[in-house]
Amino acid sequence: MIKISIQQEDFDVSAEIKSISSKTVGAIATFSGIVRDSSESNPLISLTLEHYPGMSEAALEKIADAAMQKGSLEAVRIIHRVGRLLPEDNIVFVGCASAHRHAAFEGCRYIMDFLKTDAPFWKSEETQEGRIWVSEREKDQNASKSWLSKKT
Amino acid sequence: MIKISIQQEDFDVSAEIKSISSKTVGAIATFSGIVRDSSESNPLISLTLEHYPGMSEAALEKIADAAMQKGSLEAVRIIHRVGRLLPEDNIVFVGCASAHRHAAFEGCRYIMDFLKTDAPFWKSEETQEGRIWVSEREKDQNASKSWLSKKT
Amino acid sequence: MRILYFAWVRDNIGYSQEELSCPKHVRTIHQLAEYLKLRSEGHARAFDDMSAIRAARNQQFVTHDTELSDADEIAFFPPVTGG
Amino acid sequence: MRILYFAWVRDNIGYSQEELSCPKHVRTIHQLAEYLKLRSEGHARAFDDMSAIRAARNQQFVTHDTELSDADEIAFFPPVTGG
Repeated sequence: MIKISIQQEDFDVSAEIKSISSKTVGAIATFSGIVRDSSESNPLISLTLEHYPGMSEAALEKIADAAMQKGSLEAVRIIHRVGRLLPEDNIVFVGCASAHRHAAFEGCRYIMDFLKTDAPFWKSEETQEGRIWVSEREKDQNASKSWLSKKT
Repeated sequence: MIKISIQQEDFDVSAEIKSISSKTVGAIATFSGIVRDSSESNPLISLTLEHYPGMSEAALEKIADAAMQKGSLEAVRIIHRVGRLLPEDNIVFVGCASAHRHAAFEGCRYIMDFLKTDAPFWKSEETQEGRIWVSEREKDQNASKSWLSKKT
Repeated sequence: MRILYFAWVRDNIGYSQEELSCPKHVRTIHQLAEYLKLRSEGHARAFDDMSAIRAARNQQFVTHDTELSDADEIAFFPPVTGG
Repeated sequence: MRILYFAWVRDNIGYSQEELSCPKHVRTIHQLAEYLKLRSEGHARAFDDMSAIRAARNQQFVTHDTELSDADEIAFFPPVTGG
Protein backbone atom coordinates (compact mmCIF):
# COMPACT_ATOMS: atom_id res chain seq x y z
CA MET A 1 0.00 0.00 0.00
CA ILE A 2 1.43 3.34 -1.07
CA LYS A 3 -0.16 6.67 -0.28
CA ILE A 4 1.30 10.00 -1.42
CA SER A 5 0.04 13.47 -0.55
CA ILE A 6 1.29 16.89 -1.52
CA GLN A 7 -0.57 19.46 0.50
CA GLN A 8 -0.44 22.83 2.23
CA GLU A 9 -2.04 21.56 5.45
CA ASP A 10 -0.15 20.09 8.37
CA PHE A 11 -0.69 16.43 9.33
CA ASP A 12 -0.89 14.32 12.46
CA VAL A 13 1.95 11.82 12.74
CA SER A 14 0.05 9.46 15.08
CA ALA A 15 -2.83 9.21 12.61
CA GLU A 16 -0.42 8.64 9.70
CA ILE A 17 1.39 5.88 11.58
CA LYS A 18 -1.93 4.20 12.36
CA SER A 19 -2.87 4.40 8.68
CA ILE A 20 0.12 2.22 7.69
CA SER A 21 -0.14 -0.20 10.60
CA SER A 22 -1.83 -3.59 10.28
CA LYS A 23 -1.94 -7.02 11.92
CA THR A 24 1.26 -8.15 10.23
CA VAL A 25 3.28 -4.97 10.78
CA GLY A 26 5.80 -5.23 13.60
CA ALA A 27 7.94 -2.20 12.81
CA ILE A 28 7.28 1.34 11.63
CA ALA A 29 10.11 3.77 10.92
CA THR A 30 9.31 7.39 10.23
CA PHE A 31 11.12 10.54 9.23
CA SER A 32 9.88 14.07 9.82
CA GLY A 33 11.62 17.01 8.22
CA ILE A 34 11.08 20.25 10.12
CA VAL A 35 11.75 23.92 9.37
CA ARG A 36 14.75 25.15 11.39
CA ASP A 37 14.92 28.66 12.81
CA SER A 38 17.97 29.86 10.94
CA SER A 39 19.58 29.91 7.51
CA GLU A 40 23.36 30.23 7.38
CA SER A 41 23.22 31.89 10.82
CA ASN A 42 20.51 34.39 9.80
CA PRO A 43 17.23 34.01 11.68
CA LEU A 44 14.69 32.43 9.32
CA ILE A 45 11.35 34.20 8.91
CA SER A 46 9.73 31.64 6.61
CA LEU A 47 10.41 28.81 4.18
CA THR A 48 8.40 28.50 0.97
CA LEU A 49 8.08 25.18 -0.85
CA GLU A 50 7.23 25.14 -4.55
CA HIS A 51 6.68 22.02 -6.65
CA TYR A 52 5.92 20.87 -10.20
CA PRO A 53 2.32 19.66 -9.89
CA GLY A 54 1.79 16.32 -11.60
CA MET A 55 5.47 15.52 -11.86
CA SER A 56 6.03 15.79 -8.09
CA GLU A 57 3.30 13.24 -7.28
CA ALA A 58 4.60 10.89 -9.98
CA ALA A 59 8.18 11.24 -8.73
CA LEU A 60 7.20 10.38 -5.14
CA GLU A 61 5.12 7.41 -6.36
CA LYS A 62 8.13 6.15 -8.30
CA ILE A 63 10.44 6.47 -5.28
CA ALA A 64 7.91 4.73 -3.03
CA ASP A 65 7.47 1.93 -5.60
CA ALA A 66 11.22 1.42 -5.76
CA ALA A 67 11.42 1.27 -1.95
CA MET A 68 8.63 -1.36 -1.88
CA GLN A 69 10.44 -3.42 -4.55
CA LYS A 70 13.76 -3.14 -2.74
CA GLY A 71 12.78 -4.19 0.75
CA SER A 72 9.91 -6.15 2.21
CA LEU A 73 7.73 -3.18 3.08
CA GLU A 74 4.03 -3.55 3.72
CA ALA A 75 3.11 0.11 3.43
CA VAL A 76 4.64 3.47 2.58
CA ARG A 77 3.21 6.89 3.38
CA ILE A 78 4.74 10.12 2.05
CA ILE A 79 3.42 13.62 2.77
CA HIS A 80 5.20 16.68 1.39
CA ARG A 81 3.94 20.10 2.31
CA VAL A 82 4.06 23.05 -0.10
CA GLY A 83 3.50 26.78 0.36
CA ARG A 84 4.75 29.09 3.09
CA LEU A 85 5.97 27.42 6.30
CA LEU A 86 7.28 28.82 9.57
CA PRO A 87 10.11 27.62 11.85
CA GLU A 88 9.21 24.34 13.61
CA ASP A 89 6.55 23.51 10.98
CA ASN A 90 6.59 20.06 9.43
CA ILE A 91 7.90 19.95 5.85
CA VAL A 92 7.87 16.27 4.99
CA PHE A 93 6.81 12.96 6.52
CA VAL A 94 7.87 9.48 5.42
CA GLY A 95 6.56 6.35 7.13
CA CYS A 96 7.53 2.76 6.25
CA ALA A 97 5.80 -0.27 7.75
CA SER A 98 7.28 -3.76 7.68
CA ALA A 99 7.27 -7.04 9.57
CA HIS A 100 10.84 -6.29 10.71
CA ARG A 101 12.78 -3.22 11.74
CA HIS A 102 15.71 -3.31 9.30
CA ALA A 103 13.42 -3.15 6.26
CA ALA A 104 11.45 -0.28 7.83
CA PHE A 105 14.61 1.76 8.55
CA GLU A 106 16.15 1.09 5.14
CA GLY A 107 12.91 1.99 3.36
CA CYS A 108 12.73 5.31 5.15
CA ARG A 109 16.35 6.21 4.46
CA TYR A 110 16.03 5.19 0.82
CA ILE A 111 12.93 7.30 0.27
CA MET A 112 14.43 10.38 1.92
CA ASP A 113 17.70 10.06 -0.02
CA PHE A 114 15.87 9.93 -3.35
CA LEU A 115 13.24 12.48 -2.40
CA LYS A 116 16.11 14.95 -1.91
CA THR A 117 17.44 14.41 -5.43
CA ASP A 118 14.62 13.06 -7.63
CA ALA A 119 11.45 14.92 -6.64
CA PRO A 120 10.74 18.37 -8.15
CA PHE A 121 10.41 20.56 -5.07
CA TRP A 122 12.26 23.82 -4.45
CA LYS A 123 12.77 25.72 -1.21
CA SER A 124 13.21 29.46 -0.79
CA GLU A 125 14.17 31.01 2.51
CA GLU A 126 13.02 34.38 3.78
CA THR A 127 15.36 36.17 6.21
CA GLN A 128 15.85 39.86 7.03
CA GLU A 129 18.36 39.90 4.15
CA GLY A 130 15.56 39.00 1.74
CA ARG A 131 14.41 35.84 -0.02
CA ILE A 132 16.88 33.33 -1.47
CA TRP A 133 16.56 30.01 -3.21
CA VAL A 134 18.21 27.13 -1.38
CA SER A 135 20.97 25.50 -3.40
CA GLU A 136 21.22 21.81 -3.94
CA ARG A 137 23.62 20.14 -1.56
CA GLU A 138 26.30 17.87 -2.94
CA LYS A 139 25.88 15.65 0.14
CA ASP A 140 22.33 14.86 -0.96
CA GLN A 141 23.48 13.91 -4.45
CA ASN A 142 26.02 11.55 -2.93
CA ALA A 143 23.49 10.04 -0.52
CA SER A 144 21.18 8.93 -3.31
CA LYS A 145 24.08 7.82 -5.54
CA SER A 146 25.33 5.55 -2.76
CA TRP A 147 22.27 3.28 -3.15
CA LEU A 148 23.09 2.55 -6.80
CA SER A 149 26.31 0.82 -5.85
CA LYS A 150 24.68 -1.42 -3.25
CA LYS A 151 23.38 -4.83 -4.13
CA THR A 152 19.63 -5.06 -3.63
CA MET B 1 18.12 15.91 26.23
CA ILE B 2 17.38 12.29 27.02
CA LYS B 3 14.06 11.06 28.35
CA ILE B 4 13.38 7.41 29.15
CA SER B 5 10.07 5.89 30.25
CA ILE B 6 9.13 2.34 31.10
CA GLN B 7 5.38 2.17 31.48
CA GLN B 8 2.25 0.09 31.06
CA GLU B 9 0.26 2.86 29.36
CA ASP B 10 0.21 3.58 25.66
CA PHE B 11 1.64 6.84 24.31
CA ASP B 12 0.92 9.35 21.57
CA VAL B 13 3.62 9.48 18.91
CA SER B 14 2.74 13.02 17.77
CA ALA B 15 3.13 14.35 21.32
CA GLU B 16 6.43 12.48 21.76
CA ILE B 17 7.80 13.87 18.50
CA LYS B 18 6.83 17.40 19.58
CA SER B 19 8.60 16.83 22.91
CA ILE B 20 11.97 16.29 21.17
CA SER B 21 11.53 19.01 18.55
CA SER B 22 13.07 22.47 18.95
CA LYS B 23 14.14 25.48 16.91
CA THR B 24 17.39 23.85 15.81
CA VAL B 25 15.97 20.41 14.99
CA GLY B 26 15.53 19.78 11.29
CA ALA B 27 15.11 16.01 11.31
CA ILE B 28 13.34 13.52 13.54
CA ALA B 29 13.55 9.79 12.94
CA THR B 30 11.35 7.44 14.92
CA PHE B 31 10.84 3.74 15.37
CA SER B 32 7.69 2.09 16.66
CA GLY B 33 7.67 -1.59 17.54
CA ILE B 34 4.19 -3.09 17.36
CA VAL B 35 2.66 -6.42 18.49
CA ARG B 36 2.01 -8.64 15.45
CA ASP B 37 -1.01 -10.93 15.26
CA SER B 38 0.84 -14.24 15.03
CA SER B 39 3.70 -16.20 16.54
CA GLU B 40 5.35 -18.84 14.34
CA SER B 41 2.06 -19.03 12.37
CA ASN B 42 -0.10 -19.44 15.50
CA PRO B 43 -2.57 -16.60 16.09
CA LEU B 44 -1.27 -14.50 18.97
CA ILE B 45 -3.64 -13.81 21.86
CA SER B 46 -1.34 -11.54 23.85
CA LEU B 47 2.26 -10.55 24.43
CA THR B 48 3.56 -9.91 27.95
CA LEU B 49 6.63 -7.78 28.59
CA GLU B 50 8.59 -8.20 31.81
CA HIS B 51 11.62 -6.15 32.84
CA TYR B 52 14.21 -5.80 35.60
CA PRO B 53 13.12 -2.56 37.30
CA GLY B 54 16.05 -0.25 37.98
CA MET B 55 18.41 -2.04 35.64
CA SER B 56 16.11 -1.59 32.61
CA GLU B 57 15.94 2.21 33.05
CA ALA B 58 19.73 2.39 33.55
CA ALA B 59 20.36 0.22 30.49
CA LEU B 60 18.18 2.43 28.27
CA GLU B 61 19.86 5.57 29.64
CA LYS B 62 23.27 4.09 28.83
CA ILE B 63 22.22 3.22 25.27
CA ALA B 64 20.72 6.70 24.75
CA ASP B 65 23.90 8.31 26.14
CA ALA B 66 26.05 6.29 23.76
CA ALA B 67 23.84 7.31 20.83
CA MET B 68 24.14 10.99 21.81
CA GLN B 69 27.96 10.65 22.06
CA LYS B 70 28.16 8.86 18.74
CA GLY B 71 26.18 11.19 16.52
CA SER B 72 25.16 14.80 16.73
CA LEU B 73 21.74 14.23 18.28
CA GLU B 74 19.88 17.01 20.05
CA ALA B 75 17.34 14.83 21.85
CA VAL B 76 16.48 11.17 22.37
CA ARG B 77 13.16 9.76 23.61
CA ILE B 78 12.69 6.09 24.49
CA ILE B 79 9.45 4.56 25.75
CA HIS B 80 9.22 0.83 26.47
CA ARG B 81 5.91 -0.62 27.50
CA VAL B 82 5.64 -3.50 29.99
CA GLY B 83 2.76 -5.77 31.03
CA ARG B 84 0.17 -7.52 28.87
CA LEU B 85 -0.25 -6.19 25.32
CA LEU B 86 -2.58 -7.15 22.47
CA PRO B 87 -1.96 -7.42 18.70
CA GLU B 88 -1.43 -3.99 17.09
CA ASP B 89 -0.49 -2.44 20.47
CA ASN B 90 2.68 -0.35 20.64
CA ILE B 91 5.61 -2.05 22.39
CA VAL B 92 8.43 0.44 22.04
CA PHE B 93 9.07 3.93 20.71
CA VAL B 94 12.42 5.52 19.89
CA GLY B 95 12.70 9.09 18.63
CA CYS B 96 15.93 10.87 17.69
CA ALA B 97 16.09 14.57 16.87
CA SER B 98 19.00 16.19 15.05
CA ALA B 99 19.86 19.09 12.79
CA HIS B 100 20.32 16.62 9.92
CA ARG B 101 18.65 13.45 8.78
CA HIS B 102 21.58 11.03 8.68
CA ALA B 103 22.34 11.52 12.39
CA ALA B 104 18.66 11.07 13.26
CA PHE B 105 18.38 7.79 11.29
CA GLU B 106 21.65 6.41 12.63
CA GLY B 107 20.72 7.28 16.21
CA CYS B 108 17.43 5.46 15.91
CA ARG B 109 18.96 2.34 14.38
CA TYR B 110 21.75 2.30 16.96
CA ILE B 111 19.35 2.55 19.88
CA MET B 112 17.06 -0.20 18.56
CA ASP B 113 19.99 -2.52 17.83
CA PHE B 114 21.33 -2.19 21.38
CA LEU B 115 17.92 -2.13 23.02
CA LYS B 116 17.40 -5.61 21.53
CA THR B 117 20.56 -7.00 23.12
CA ASP B 118 21.48 -4.83 26.13
CA ALA B 119 18.24 -3.96 27.92
CA PRO B 120 16.72 -6.42 30.41
CA PHE B 121 13.25 -7.00 28.95
CA TRP B 122 11.67 -10.38 28.23
CA LYS B 123 8.68 -11.22 26.06
CA SER B 124 6.28 -14.11 26.50
CA GLU B 125 3.67 -14.94 23.89
CA GLU B 126 0.22 -16.36 24.59
CA THR B 127 -1.35 -18.48 21.84
CA GLN B 128 -3.95 -21.26 21.92
CA GLU B 129 -1.02 -23.63 22.47
CA GLY B 130 -0.23 -21.87 25.74
CA ARG B 131 2.34 -19.32 26.88
CA ILE B 132 5.95 -19.43 25.71
CA TRP B 133 9.01 -17.26 26.29
CA VAL B 134 10.40 -15.68 23.14
CA SER B 135 13.98 -16.79 22.45
CA GLU B 136 16.74 -14.39 21.70
CA ARG B 137 17.41 -14.02 18.01
CA GLU B 138 20.93 -14.41 16.70
CA LYS B 139 20.18 -11.70 14.12
CA ASP B 140 19.73 -9.19 16.93
CA GLN B 141 23.06 -10.14 18.49
CA ASN B 142 24.74 -9.60 15.14
CA ALA B 143 23.01 -6.27 14.57
CA SER B 144 24.39 -4.76 17.75
CA LYS B 145 27.82 -6.35 17.25
CA SER B 146 28.06 -4.74 13.81
CA TRP B 147 28.34 -1.26 15.40
CA LEU B 148 31.49 -2.22 17.30
CA SER B 149 33.43 -2.69 14.08
CA LYS B 150 32.39 0.67 12.64
CA LYS B 151 34.45 3.78 13.18
CA THR B 152 32.51 6.41 15.09
CA MET C 1 5.17 23.25 -27.22
CA ARG C 2 4.37 24.09 -23.61
CA ILE C 3 7.27 25.39 -21.53
CA LEU C 4 7.22 25.64 -17.73
CA TYR C 5 9.63 27.48 -15.43
CA PHE C 6 10.18 26.92 -11.70
CA ALA C 7 12.03 28.55 -8.80
CA TRP C 8 14.68 31.12 -9.78
CA VAL C 9 14.37 30.22 -13.47
CA ARG C 10 10.78 31.54 -13.27
CA ASP C 11 11.83 34.51 -11.13
CA ASN C 12 14.30 35.57 -13.82
CA ILE C 13 11.91 35.06 -16.71
CA GLY C 14 9.05 36.74 -14.89
CA TYR C 15 6.30 34.22 -15.62
CA SER C 16 5.76 30.50 -15.09
CA GLN C 17 4.81 29.18 -18.52
CA GLU C 18 4.54 29.93 -22.19
CA GLU C 19 3.38 28.19 -25.36
CA LEU C 20 5.44 28.39 -28.54
CA SER C 21 6.32 26.63 -31.75
CA CYS C 22 10.03 26.16 -32.26
CA PRO C 23 11.89 26.63 -35.49
CA LYS C 24 12.99 23.36 -37.11
CA HIS C 25 16.64 23.76 -36.07
CA VAL C 26 15.71 23.57 -32.36
CA ARG C 27 15.88 19.84 -31.77
CA THR C 28 17.22 19.36 -28.22
CA ILE C 29 16.69 20.75 -24.72
CA HIS C 30 19.99 22.59 -25.00
CA GLN C 31 19.06 24.13 -28.36
CA LEU C 32 15.67 25.13 -26.94
CA ALA C 33 17.38 26.97 -24.05
CA GLU C 34 19.70 28.76 -26.51
CA TYR C 35 16.67 29.76 -28.58
CA LEU C 36 14.74 30.96 -25.49
CA LYS C 37 17.70 33.15 -24.41
CA LEU C 38 16.91 35.40 -27.37
CA ARG C 39 13.35 36.13 -26.15
CA SER C 40 14.20 38.52 -23.27
CA GLU C 41 16.88 39.68 -20.89
CA GLY C 42 15.19 37.56 -18.20
CA HIS C 43 15.46 34.43 -20.37
CA ALA C 44 19.10 35.26 -21.08
CA ARG C 45 19.78 35.57 -17.35
CA ALA C 46 17.93 32.35 -16.49
CA PHE C 47 19.85 30.29 -19.06
CA ASP C 48 23.21 32.03 -18.65
CA ASP C 49 24.80 29.06 -16.86
CA MET C 50 23.30 25.88 -18.27
CA SER C 51 25.22 23.74 -15.74
CA ALA C 52 22.84 25.13 -13.10
CA ILE C 53 19.74 24.16 -15.09
CA ARG C 54 17.81 20.88 -14.92
CA ALA C 55 15.05 19.93 -17.34
CA ALA C 56 12.07 17.63 -17.64
CA ARG C 57 10.34 16.40 -20.79
CA ASN C 58 6.75 15.33 -20.21
CA GLN C 59 7.38 15.29 -16.47
CA GLN C 60 10.48 13.07 -16.58
CA PHE C 61 13.97 14.35 -15.80
CA VAL C 62 16.03 14.44 -19.01
CA THR C 63 19.55 15.41 -20.03
CA HIS C 64 20.22 18.50 -22.13
CA ASP C 65 20.86 16.50 -25.30
CA THR C 66 17.38 14.95 -25.22
CA GLU C 67 15.37 15.47 -28.42
CA LEU C 68 12.04 17.30 -28.41
CA SER C 69 8.77 17.17 -30.29
CA ASP C 70 6.26 19.99 -30.65
CA ALA C 71 3.68 18.13 -28.50
CA ASP C 72 6.03 18.00 -25.48
CA GLU C 73 5.70 19.70 -22.14
CA ILE C 74 9.20 20.94 -21.28
CA ALA C 75 10.18 22.32 -17.86
CA PHE C 76 13.31 24.21 -16.81
CA PHE C 77 14.34 24.58 -13.17
CA PRO C 78 17.30 24.55 -10.77
CA PRO C 79 18.45 21.35 -9.02
CA VAL C 80 15.69 20.20 -6.68
CA THR C 81 15.87 21.03 -2.94
CA GLY C 82 12.81 19.38 -1.37
CA GLY C 83 12.51 17.21 1.72
CA MET D 1 23.03 -11.60 49.18
CA ARG D 2 19.89 -10.73 47.25
CA ILE D 3 19.11 -12.95 44.27
CA LEU D 4 16.54 -12.10 41.58
CA TYR D 5 15.06 -14.33 38.88
CA PHE D 6 13.33 -13.28 35.69
CA ALA D 7 11.33 -14.85 32.84
CA TRP D 8 11.57 -18.65 32.59
CA VAL D 9 14.30 -18.80 35.24
CA ARG D 10 11.71 -17.46 37.70
CA ASP D 11 8.96 -19.71 36.27
CA ASN D 12 11.13 -22.75 37.00
CA ILE D 13 12.16 -21.65 40.46
CA GLY D 14 8.63 -20.60 41.39
CA TYR D 15 9.41 -17.21 42.93
CA SER D 16 11.16 -14.03 41.89
CA GLN D 17 13.69 -13.37 44.64
CA GLU D 18 15.41 -14.73 47.69
CA GLU D 19 17.96 -13.56 50.27
CA LEU D 20 20.77 -15.86 51.33
CA SER D 21 24.29 -15.97 52.68
CA CYS D 22 26.62 -18.08 50.59
CA PRO D 23 29.22 -20.45 51.96
CA LYS D 24 32.80 -19.21 51.56
CA HIS D 25 33.59 -21.53 48.63
CA VAL D 26 30.96 -19.79 46.44
CA ARG D 27 32.99 -17.02 44.87
CA THR D 28 31.68 -16.57 41.30
CA ILE D 29 28.36 -16.32 39.46
CA HIS D 30 28.91 -19.82 38.10
CA GLN D 31 29.63 -21.25 41.56
CA LEU D 32 26.53 -19.49 42.90
CA ALA D 33 24.35 -21.13 40.24
CA GLU D 34 25.85 -24.54 41.04
CA TYR D 35 25.13 -23.93 44.73
CA LEU D 36 21.54 -22.77 44.01
CA LYS D 37 20.86 -25.94 41.96
CA LEU D 38 20.94 -27.88 45.22
CA ARG D 39 18.08 -25.87 46.75
CA SER D 40 15.15 -27.37 44.77
CA GLU D 41 14.18 -29.28 41.66
CA GLY D 42 13.05 -25.93 40.20
CA HIS D 43 16.48 -24.39 40.76
CA ALA D 44 18.10 -27.47 39.23
CA ARG D 45 15.86 -27.13 36.15
CA ALA D 46 16.50 -23.39 35.83
CA PHE D 47 20.30 -23.79 35.93
CA ASP D 48 20.49 -27.06 34.00
CA ASP D 49 21.97 -25.40 30.89
CA MET D 50 24.15 -22.50 31.99
CA SER D 51 24.79 -21.48 28.37
CA ALA D 52 21.15 -20.29 28.30
CA ILE D 53 21.60 -18.16 31.42
CA ARG D 54 22.66 -14.52 31.62
CA ALA D 55 23.49 -12.74 34.86
CA ALA D 56 23.75 -9.27 36.32
CA ARG D 57 25.70 -8.13 39.36
CA ASN D 58 24.36 -4.93 40.91
CA GLN D 59 22.32 -4.31 37.75
CA GLN D 60 25.22 -4.66 35.31
CA PHE D 61 25.52 -7.56 32.89
CA VAL D 62 28.44 -9.78 33.96
CA THR D 63 30.09 -12.97 32.79
CA HIS D 64 29.77 -16.22 34.73
CA ASP D 65 33.31 -16.02 36.11
CA THR D 66 32.64 -12.67 37.82
CA GLU D 67 33.39 -12.63 41.55
CA LEU D 68 30.70 -11.88 44.12
CA SER D 69 30.45 -10.22 47.50
CA ASP D 70 27.75 -10.81 50.08
CA ALA D 71 26.37 -7.27 49.64
CA ASP D 72 25.66 -7.85 45.94
CA GLU D 73 22.34 -7.99 44.15
CA ILE D 74 22.64 -10.86 41.68
CA ALA D 75 20.08 -11.56 38.93
CA PHE D 76 19.67 -14.62 36.71
CA PHE D 77 17.62 -14.56 33.51
CA PRO D 78 17.52 -15.77 29.89
CA PRO D 79 18.94 -13.68 27.03
CA VAL D 80 16.91 -10.50 26.72
CA THR D 81 14.13 -10.20 24.12
CA GLY D 82 12.76 -6.68 24.46
CA GLY D 83 12.05 -4.07 21.82
